[in-house]
Amino acid sequence: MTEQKDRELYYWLRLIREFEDRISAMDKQGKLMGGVYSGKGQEAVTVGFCHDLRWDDWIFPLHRDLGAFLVKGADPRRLMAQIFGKRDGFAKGKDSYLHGGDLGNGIFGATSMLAATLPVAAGMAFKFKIRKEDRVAIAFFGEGASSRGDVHEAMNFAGVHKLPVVFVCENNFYAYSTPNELQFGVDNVADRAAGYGFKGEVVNGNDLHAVMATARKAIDRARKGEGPTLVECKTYRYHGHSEHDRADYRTEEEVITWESRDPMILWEVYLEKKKYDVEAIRNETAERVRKAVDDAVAFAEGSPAPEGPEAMEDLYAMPIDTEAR
Amino acid sequence: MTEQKDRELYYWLRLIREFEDRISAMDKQGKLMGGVYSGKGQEAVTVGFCHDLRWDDWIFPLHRDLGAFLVKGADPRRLMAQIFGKRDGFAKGKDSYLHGGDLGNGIFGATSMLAATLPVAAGMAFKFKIRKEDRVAIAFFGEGASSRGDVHEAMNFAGVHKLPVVFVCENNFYAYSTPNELQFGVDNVADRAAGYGFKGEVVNGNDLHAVMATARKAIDRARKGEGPTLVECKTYRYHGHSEHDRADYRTEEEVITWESRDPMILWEVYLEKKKYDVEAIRNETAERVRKAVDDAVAFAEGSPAPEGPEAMEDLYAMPIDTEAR
Amino acid sequence: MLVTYIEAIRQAMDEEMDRDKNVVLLGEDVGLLGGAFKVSAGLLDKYGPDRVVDMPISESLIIGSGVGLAVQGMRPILEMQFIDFISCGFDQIVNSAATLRYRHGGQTACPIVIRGPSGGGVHGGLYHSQNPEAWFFHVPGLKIVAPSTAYDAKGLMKAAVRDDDPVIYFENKFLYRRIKEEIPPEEFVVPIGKAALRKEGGDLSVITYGSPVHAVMKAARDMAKEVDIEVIDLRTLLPLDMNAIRASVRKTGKALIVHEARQTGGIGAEIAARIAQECFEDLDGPVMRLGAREAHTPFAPAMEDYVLPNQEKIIEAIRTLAAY
Amino acid sequence: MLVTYIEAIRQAMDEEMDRDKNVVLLGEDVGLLGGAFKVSAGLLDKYGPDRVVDMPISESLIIGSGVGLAVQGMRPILEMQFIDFISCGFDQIVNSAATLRYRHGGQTACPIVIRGPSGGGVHGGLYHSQNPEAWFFHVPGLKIVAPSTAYDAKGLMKAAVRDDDPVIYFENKFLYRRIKEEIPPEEFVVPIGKAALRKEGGDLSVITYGSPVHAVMKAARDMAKEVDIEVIDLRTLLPLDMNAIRASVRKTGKALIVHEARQTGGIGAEIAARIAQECFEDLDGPVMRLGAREAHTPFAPAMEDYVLPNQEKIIEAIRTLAAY
Ligand SMILES: Cc1ncc(C[n+]2csc(CCOP(=O)(O)OP(=O)(O)O)c2C)c(N)n1
Ligand SMILES: Cc1ncc(C[n+]2csc(CCOP(=O)(O)OP(=O)(O)O)c2C)c(N)n1
Ligand SMILES: [Mg+2]
Ligand SMILES: [Mg+2]
Repeated sequence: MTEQKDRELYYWLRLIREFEDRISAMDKQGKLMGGVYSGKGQEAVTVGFCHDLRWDDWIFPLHRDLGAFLVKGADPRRLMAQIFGKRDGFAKGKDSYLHGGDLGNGIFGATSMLAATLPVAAGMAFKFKIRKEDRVAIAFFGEGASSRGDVHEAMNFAGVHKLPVVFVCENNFYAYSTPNELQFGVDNVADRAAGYGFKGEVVNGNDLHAVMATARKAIDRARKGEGPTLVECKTYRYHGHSEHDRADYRTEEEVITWESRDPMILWEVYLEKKKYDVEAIRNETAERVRKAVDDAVAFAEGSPAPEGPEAMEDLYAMPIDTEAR
Repeated sequence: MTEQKDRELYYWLRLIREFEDRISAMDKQGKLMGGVYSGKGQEAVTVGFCHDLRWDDWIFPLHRDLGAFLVKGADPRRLMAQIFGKRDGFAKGKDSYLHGGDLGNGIFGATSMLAATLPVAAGMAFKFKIRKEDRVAIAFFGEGASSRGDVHEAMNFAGVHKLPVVFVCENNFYAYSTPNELQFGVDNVADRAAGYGFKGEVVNGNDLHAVMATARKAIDRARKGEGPTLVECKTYRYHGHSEHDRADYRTEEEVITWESRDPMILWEVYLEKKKYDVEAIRNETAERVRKAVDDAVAFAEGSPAPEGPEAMEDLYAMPIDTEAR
Repeated sequence: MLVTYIEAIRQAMDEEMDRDKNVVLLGEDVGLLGGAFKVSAGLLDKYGPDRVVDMPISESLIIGSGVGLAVQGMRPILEMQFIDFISCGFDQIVNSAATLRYRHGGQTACPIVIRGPSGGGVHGGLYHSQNPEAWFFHVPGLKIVAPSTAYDAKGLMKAAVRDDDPVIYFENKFLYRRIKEEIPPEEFVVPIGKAALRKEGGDLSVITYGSPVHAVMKAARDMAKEVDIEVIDLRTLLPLDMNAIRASVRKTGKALIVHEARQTGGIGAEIAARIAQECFEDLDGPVMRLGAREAHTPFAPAMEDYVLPNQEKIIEAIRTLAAY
Repeated sequence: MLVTYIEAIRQAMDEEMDRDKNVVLLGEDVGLLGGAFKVSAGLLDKYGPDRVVDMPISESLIIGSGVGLAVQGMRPILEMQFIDFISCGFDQIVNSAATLRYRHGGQTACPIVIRGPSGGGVHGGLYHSQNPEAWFFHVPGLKIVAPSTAYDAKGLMKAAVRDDDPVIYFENKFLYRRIKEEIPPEEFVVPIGKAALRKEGGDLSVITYGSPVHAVMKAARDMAKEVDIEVIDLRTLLPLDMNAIRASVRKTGKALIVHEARQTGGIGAEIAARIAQECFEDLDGPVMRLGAREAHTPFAPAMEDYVLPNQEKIIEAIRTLAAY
C-alpha cells in the first residue's frame, strides 16, 4: 500500500473514533435523545469493507455502523444532524441514528428490526445480477441478529442465484447482554455459509489488514459473478449495548484484553514498522478529525429542528388526497 | 426384526397407501372439498420415524403426512371424518386435512404456514428438557419449507440448548412446481445442521430399513440429551402437489424411476428374501387395510356435519362474555 | 373482450411488463407453473427467468427483496401464493416497505405491489380464506386496493404497478373465474383512491368492496320495489374515498357497510366511525355494519356460511336499516 | 406499598412464578440483564435459567416455542424487547397461537402471555414508539390488555398469566417509571374484560386506555367547572367491555374515544362504530375520536408531539364535543 493510503486509512479509523467519542460525550451531557449505539472498537470492520468500494456499490449498515456511513461517503455534517434529529439529517428528523440512509451514496437506512436489511440487500443484488452490473451489496449484521429468520431467507436466496452480495457478520461476542453461547450452538457464524452453497470466512475484525484482504476477495468474487461470501469479523464493542448500558455482564479483564487489540493502535504499530513519523501523523490526524467533528457538530446544532407539520411529509411519493379523506 | 414386526411394518405401509388412494379416488369423484395433498410414495418416512415412538413422544407432521397420523395412533375413522370436515374430526370440522391434530396421541395439527411448527416443536422439546423427561419431538418439513425463516430460528435454538428434537426434512425434489435448484444452492438440506452445532444425515427415504436405522439413532440421541439431529430423507411424491396439480413440470421418466423404488415394493422384496409367504401376506394385508379404510369412510360419512353456530365454539378456553360485547 | 377476473389480472401484468422492463414478478411457482391459480400463465416464456422469478418459500424475503429492487428503480410485483401467507412477511411490509420513504426523508419511492388471492366461500378453511386488509389499513405509507370486477381488476393492477408507493392488491379468489365481463380492448387505468358508484339510489347507501359487491348488487335489484339502494364499491381501501361516501350518505341518510372480513376491527369500523362523526346531522338511522362473525373462517360449509356474510344476511341488514 | 408501573409488572411476574412452577419467562436479555428495562430484574437468580430464559434474537421462535410449551401445560410469558418487534413474530401469533384451540376442536388451551413495552412520547422514533394493538384486535382467539395504572398493571398481569387463552399485554413504557402508586400488599387480580370507571360525570364520556388515561383525567379535573366528564379506562381491549361503554354513553349522550395509536383503523374506530349503532337514539352529538395522526411516530420532538395526542388536543376535543 502507498503511504497515502496508509495514512488515509488511519484517518478514517480516527475520524470514526472521534465521531463516536464525541457522540458519547454529548449523550452523557444530555444533549442527545433516543438510543445511542457506539461502535467504538469495531472501526476496522467498516473501514475495511467500505474503503475500497465504488461509489455505486451499496452498503446496508447495522445499528452500530456509523463508521460505514462515513467511509462510504456520507457527509459527516448531515450524519450528525441526523443524530440530533434535525432537518438536515438524511431522515429530516423522522428518525435518528442510522435509520435514515444516504441513498445518493449507496447507504441504506435500516429499520430497527435486526437483519431485516438482508432480504433487501439480496433483492438489490438480484437487480445487479439481472442487469449485469458489476456492483456489489454489502450487508452488515451482528452475531445476535444472525438468529433471525430473515438472515436465513436472504442467504438461501443469495445462494440459489449466486448473487453479488457480501454478508458481513460483526461478531462482537454479545447481543446486548446475551453471550454467543446462548445465541448459537456453533463457534463460527461463518460455518453456516456452507449450508447455502457459498464460502464462509472468519477474520480478525480488529486487524485492518486482514479485514481488507478478506473484503477484497469477497468483493471481487461477487463482482465477477462468483456468488456471495459470508465473512465473520471477530471484534468487540468497548461500550455497552447502548450508552445507557453499564454492561455488567462482562468482566473488566475481558474489556482490557480487547482494548489491547485496538484496531487504531494496531494500525499505528504498522505505521511505525513502516518507519513513518507516527507521532506527527497522529497529531496531524487528531487535529483533522477534531475539526471535522467540530464542524459536523456546529452544523448539526445550527440545523433547524423540524416543525410539527413536517411529520406529515414524505409518507407517500404520490401523495394521497387528504381532503378526500 | 421379528416376523411380527416385519408384517406390522408392511401393514402400516399398506394402510397409508390404501388411505391415500381412497382419498384420491373420492376427491376425483368430487366427494371431498378443499385441498388434498397425497403423500403416496413417501410412506417409508412416516412409518420409519413414527413406528417406534412412545405414546408420549410428539410428532409435528407436514401437510403430506397423513401416514404419520395413522402410525402415531390417530383413529383412522376420526382422521377420515376430519378430511370430510365432519364433527368427529379432530378439528370438529373447523378445518380439514391435517390442520387438526390428535393431541391425546401426541400429534400436533399444523397451520398452513409451512415450517411454522418447527418453533413449536422446539418449544415443546425445551419443556421435555427442563423437566428432564426422556421424550422427543419429531418435526417434519418439506425441502421447500426449509427456506423459511422459522426453520432457522427453531434449529438455532435447538442447537443452543441441545434439545430433544429431530428435524425430518422430506426432500421430494419439488415444492409444488419448484425444483430443488431454485429452492437452495446446496445438494443436501442436511448440510445445514453443522451450522447449528448438531448432526445432519441424509438417508434414502424410500428404504424403510434405512429410515428406521437413522431414526433410531437420532431418537436415541435426543432421548439421551445428546441434542437434535437433522435427517434429510430423499423421497418422491407420485401425485401432483395437490390432486388438482397435473405436475407437468416433471417427466414421466422421472416418475417411473421413482415408482421403481417404491417403499412398499422394496419391503415386499425384503419379506421375500426372508422367505415369508409374500403372496399370502399381501392378500391378507390388502384385505385388512381395505376393511379399515372402508370402516373409516363409513364412519366419516355417517359423522354429522357441523351446524353453523358451532363455528363460534372452541375459540376461547375461558369464554368471553359475548353478551357484554 | 370478454374476460374473467383472473384473466384481467394476468393481462394487466402482461401489459405492464411489456410496457416497462423494470416491472418484474417474484413469487412461489409464478414461473414454471404460471402460479397456483395460473394468474401468471405464459409470463415466464415471454419475459424469461430474470423477470418472472420462481422464489424459494420465503415470504419475508420476497417482500424484502422487492424493497431492494424498488430502491434500484425496479417495479416488482410480489405474489403471495395465498394472501394468508402475508403474515409471514408482515414485518417487511409494515416496517421495511411502509417506512422506507419516510425514514429516508423522501429520498426514495417504494413502487412495489404485493398481491395474492384472498377471501372465503371456497371451503379453504382457516388458512386459505383470510381477508387481512384491516391490518394494513392501520399502517401509513401503504395503499390498498380490492377490485370486485374484471374491469377494475385490470385497471387497478395497472395503476398499482405504476404507483410509486407500496400497494397491497387483494385479489378475490372466489371471483377469479366466477365473473366474466366485457372490457375495452384499449388501454385503461383505474385510478387509486376513487370509489365507483355502482347504482344510484335515494333511500339507503350500501358501502362495500370485494366479493360482497355482487351480492349487494343483487340485493339492490331484487329489493328494488322495497327500497331504493345506492351502492358504492370502494375499490381502493387506503386511501378511502370519503368524498364519495359522504356524498352518498348525505343524500340517503342511511348507511350500511358490508365486507367479508371480520366485523370487529374491520375497515367497516373506520368507515362507520367517520360517517357517524362527519354525517351526524344527516343520518336518519344508525350506521350499520355487516362483516364476518367473530370467528376464524372454518372449513365445514354450514359453519363457513354461518360466519361469512351472504345474500340472506345482506338482505336482512338492508331491511333492518330501511325499516328504521 | 408504593410501586411504579414497571415494578408492579415485575412483582406480578415474580408472584406468579412463585405460585406456579409452570410459569416461565422467555425473551431476549430477560435473564442475565433482567430485561432491557429491568422489568425482570432478579428473576433469573430466583428461578434459574430453565424458567427465565435468555433467548436468541428470534421473535417468531419465541412465540412459537411458547405455543409448544403451552400445549405441554406450561404458562409461558413471552417478552418482546420492544413491542414493535412483534411484527417479526406476527404469523406465530395470528395463525399459530390464535387458532390453536380452534383448529384442534377445543382439545387444548393456549395459555401464553405476550408482553412488551409499547407507546411513544419518549423520542423512540419509528421503531420504538409503536402501538400495534389494533392488528390483534381483528383476530379472534386472542385477548388484549393495556393497563394504565400500577394497580392494573399488576392485577392484569396476574389475570393474563392465569388465563388459558393467548393474551397480549401492552405495557406502556412512558408510564414505566413516571407513575408511582399505593397498591395493596395482599394478593389481587384484575379480571380481564372489565373496564374501570375512573371518574363519574354527566355531560360527556371519554373512553380511553393506556397512557392517555392520565391526560384525560387531568383534563377532567381541570375542566370540571366547564364540563362534567365521565372517564372510562378500558384496561381490556379484547373483549371490549361494551356494557360499561353503553351504560356511560346512554347516560351522558356524548362519547369521545382517545388512544395513542393511529386514529385510522384504531380500536377507537370499532368503539365509535358500535356506539354509533347501539346508542344511536341516545347520542346528543357525534361520536368523536382522537388518535394519532396518519403518520408513523417520528423522532424529532415537535413532530412526535404533532402526531400523538396530547393534553392540549384532548382538551380541544372535549371542548368541541361538549359544545355540540
Ligand atoms: C428483531 C429485533 N429484535 C430485538 C431487537 C432489540 N435489539 C436491538 S440491538 C439488540 C442486540 C443486537 O446484537 P447483535 O446483533 O450482536 O449486534 P450488536 O449490538 O452486538 O452490534 C437487540 C436484541 C431488535 N432491534 N430487533
Ligand atoms: C408460508 C407458506 N408459503 C407458501 C405456502 C403454499 N404452499 C403450500 S405447499 C407448498 C410447497 C411445499 O413444498 P415442500 O415444503 O417441499 O413440501 P411438499 O409439498 O413437497 O411435501 C407451498 C409453496 C404455504 N403453505 N406456506
Ligand atoms: Mg453482537
Ligand atoms: Mg417438496
